Amino acid sequence: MIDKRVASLAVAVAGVRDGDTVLVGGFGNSGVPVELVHAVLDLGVRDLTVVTNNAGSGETDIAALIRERRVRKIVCSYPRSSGSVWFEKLWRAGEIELELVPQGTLSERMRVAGAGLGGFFTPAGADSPLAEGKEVRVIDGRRHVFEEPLKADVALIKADRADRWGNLVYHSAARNFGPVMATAAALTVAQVRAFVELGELDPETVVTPGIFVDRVVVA
Amino acid sequence: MIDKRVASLAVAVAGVRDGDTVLVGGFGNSGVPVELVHAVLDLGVRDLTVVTNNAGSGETDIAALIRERRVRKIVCSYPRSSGSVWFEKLWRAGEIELELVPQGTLSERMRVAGAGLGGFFTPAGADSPLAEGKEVRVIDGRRHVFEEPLKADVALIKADRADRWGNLVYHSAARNFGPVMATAAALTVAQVRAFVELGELDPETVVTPGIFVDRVVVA
Amino acid sequence: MSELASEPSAQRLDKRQLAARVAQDIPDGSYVNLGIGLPTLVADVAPPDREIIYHSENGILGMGPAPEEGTGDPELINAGKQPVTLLPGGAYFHHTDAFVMMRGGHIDITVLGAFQVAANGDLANWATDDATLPPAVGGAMDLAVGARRVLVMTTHTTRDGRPKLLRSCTYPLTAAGVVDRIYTDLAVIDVTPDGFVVREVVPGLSRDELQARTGAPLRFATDT
Amino acid sequence: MSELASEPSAQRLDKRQLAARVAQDIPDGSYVNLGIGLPTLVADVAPPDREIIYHSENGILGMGPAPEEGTGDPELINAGKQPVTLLPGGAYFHHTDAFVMMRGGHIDITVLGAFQVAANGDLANWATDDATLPPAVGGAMDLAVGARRVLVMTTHTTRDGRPKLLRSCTYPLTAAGVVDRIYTDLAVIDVTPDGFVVREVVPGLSRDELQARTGAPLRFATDT
Repeated sequence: MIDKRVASLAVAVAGVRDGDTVLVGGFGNSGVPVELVHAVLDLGVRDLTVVTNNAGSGETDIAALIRERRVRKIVCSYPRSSGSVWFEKLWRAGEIELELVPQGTLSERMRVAGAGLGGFFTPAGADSPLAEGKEVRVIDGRRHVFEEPLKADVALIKADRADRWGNLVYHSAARNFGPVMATAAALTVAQVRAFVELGELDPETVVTPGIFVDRVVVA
Repeated sequence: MIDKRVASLAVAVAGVRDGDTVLVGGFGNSGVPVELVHAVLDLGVRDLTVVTNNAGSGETDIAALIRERRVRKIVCSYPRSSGSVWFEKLWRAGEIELELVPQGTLSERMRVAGAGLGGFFTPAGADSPLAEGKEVRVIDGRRHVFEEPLKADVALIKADRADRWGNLVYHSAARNFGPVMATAAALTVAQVRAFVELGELDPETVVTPGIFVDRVVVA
Repeated sequence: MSELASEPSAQRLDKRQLAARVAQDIPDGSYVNLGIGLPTLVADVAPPDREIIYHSENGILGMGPAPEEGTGDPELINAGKQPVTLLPGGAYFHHTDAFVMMRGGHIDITVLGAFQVAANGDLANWATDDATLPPAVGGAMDLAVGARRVLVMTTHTTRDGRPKLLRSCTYPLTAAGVVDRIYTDLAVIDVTPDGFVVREVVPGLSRDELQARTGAPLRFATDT
Repeated sequence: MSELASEPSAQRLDKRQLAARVAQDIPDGSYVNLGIGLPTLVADVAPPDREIIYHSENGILGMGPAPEEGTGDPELINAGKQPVTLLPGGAYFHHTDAFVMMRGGHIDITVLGAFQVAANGDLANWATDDATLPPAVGGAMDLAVGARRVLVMTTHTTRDGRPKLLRSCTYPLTAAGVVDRIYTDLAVIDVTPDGFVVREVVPGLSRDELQARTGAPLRFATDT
């Protein structure tokens, strides 16, 4: 029998290791799997590459991981915000590496990783310094840059409800990166508000089918 | 005020022209926009390039378009079925061109067209004769073939319900190619079972947001 | 399968037995895509105590058996265009997402039919050399490159007795080096870096008789 | 906007007036993405008789105004991370789909802020030459290349009085040749194959005065 529900946050993140690439859902403070990130913090793992849209703010979740020097490198589109104090501090000190990726490219690189594709050409960023060192090709009269799949060891995401097969539905704009990150990691863990019985989620409205999800935990 | 509802099938397909590339939803007999295809047949347009998974069966819809010599070329993954009599007849006579595309590649080529990307590398078909004449690149130790966006003039799809903004929900496996085709055409027309008032569709469960849809008609 | 008429002692598997033999190797909890034709039988004979989630390329996870006559949803069909049902916990999604699952390594096991399989794992299952038929490929190439484990289910030889397991395929490839294991009416054979390795043979068929029906050298697991 | 203190007769637009001028050019029924900062104001002053569907990169179509204090959904925010609401007919979707809309030519109009705009339509709005700030790009590049019409909304000059409209950008580009029209506190200016063409100037500002604040030659539409 399939049962992806786990009883604790500690079990949910078991197996995350030093050096892992970890996708973390969320956009600003919307949809961030705060409790899962704290569980990873508690694991004590280091040298993480964290892929997420923003670089954390304040003292919690991603910012806490950065503050505690667990993050070797961050891959994101917008690391700068009023509260991104810890990222900026370590970045200025040269203690954290930044790979800046246009937001649509970030999302699409994870998608092609999850889709088993080898990469894609996008016009976004092709005229900018972010294309330096990358293959540029003129397609249909427009410059495009080649972008590679971005595959991860772990994805931590936040959804609203889950069943034991791992089917997920989300809540409003907290959906953001969750569905694509779920496809791109070897281990996908979702924290949810509540579990529901198998069959309670309308099959027409499941957003992330359970095939992309390995563990679900209530938090 | 936005109102994408139209009163008749004739109005729904107005503007389809000789030589157009037309995406037609459906997989087997599931999700085929039969009435819209018949409305295009009634228009009398010729030299169409039809992109669809199968090549029609029996005497209706796509098969009828083929029988009436309206289709110059068909782009599909599986043109052969027990009922694909008209396609096979014209294909043997050299009267219709076939571009065979692996099913996942067919779907993805429309997706990248709708997504404003310049193309992608896929391992599907890279070891087969379907890769002949195309760029092949070894990525991560595996052969990949470069595939181009497939953009169209018109998409004809079938959904279950629509509102005046063009938001769509589908019915069971009739969803198939509808959502991706809606993104890839200059003019997207959906036939639906019923109209609903704006706000009746749960925003969490809209499958095709209205931004991808130009006209909806009940059929 | 008239090719076996000359070996009456060989207890070759019929279609249902072959399907059951494949099903035996599909673990509880697997995500499985069954190719059209013969492989579809696997779902009918899978052990009832295993929870297996069947995927269909047209946007279904959690496919159930055929509906009772007259009760089906006409839009709810499998890849072979036959009516099916949806189990509790199932989900619908669009075609592009269905192929994310197939090509992206999310399907644990696919069971495919074959025209030919080569000793290096090359698979030919979409086109023959018959130029009078239009070519058709469907989702076979995406599945073959993308599923974690590719099982082939086929008669050991063609209707006119020619081997389907070969040194190299003569028909156009579906994908190169992808097949993990082959289940035929005569044997279960792994594709290994050393070529075909036979795991099981039906009772009443000698090694030499199996080799005679096979177009590439066979090794036998019990020898190693 | 202290740079205008020396021209007391120029009736420069304040932020709200500038937003209203932009809104005037957004037709009924448009799909619109407003960049963070100044452009967000456009939604607040759009003519109420027009139905405009606002898109946000984090997966929203049909965004409505900010919620009343204390009533908002904390997860429902716009690209600038401010609380918003959803109108009837709105929809949620995931990030990848949001960028299909942005990059794929489905957004009719985007209104973006700018550090610099060149006479050939080049846009620089994501990075300056300040190396003490980490770079940040967000969705600007996808929007700039993908929206059907790119409008820039900005002060005509920097805080210290340097022109933002230039012969060519000195800051790193967001995208080349994408800007269609520029709305500033002093003028409305089209980007054409012949460079900048002024459509409107605020009352009290002469052509020479506008040219003096602009880093590239201006032509005037009323001359053509």
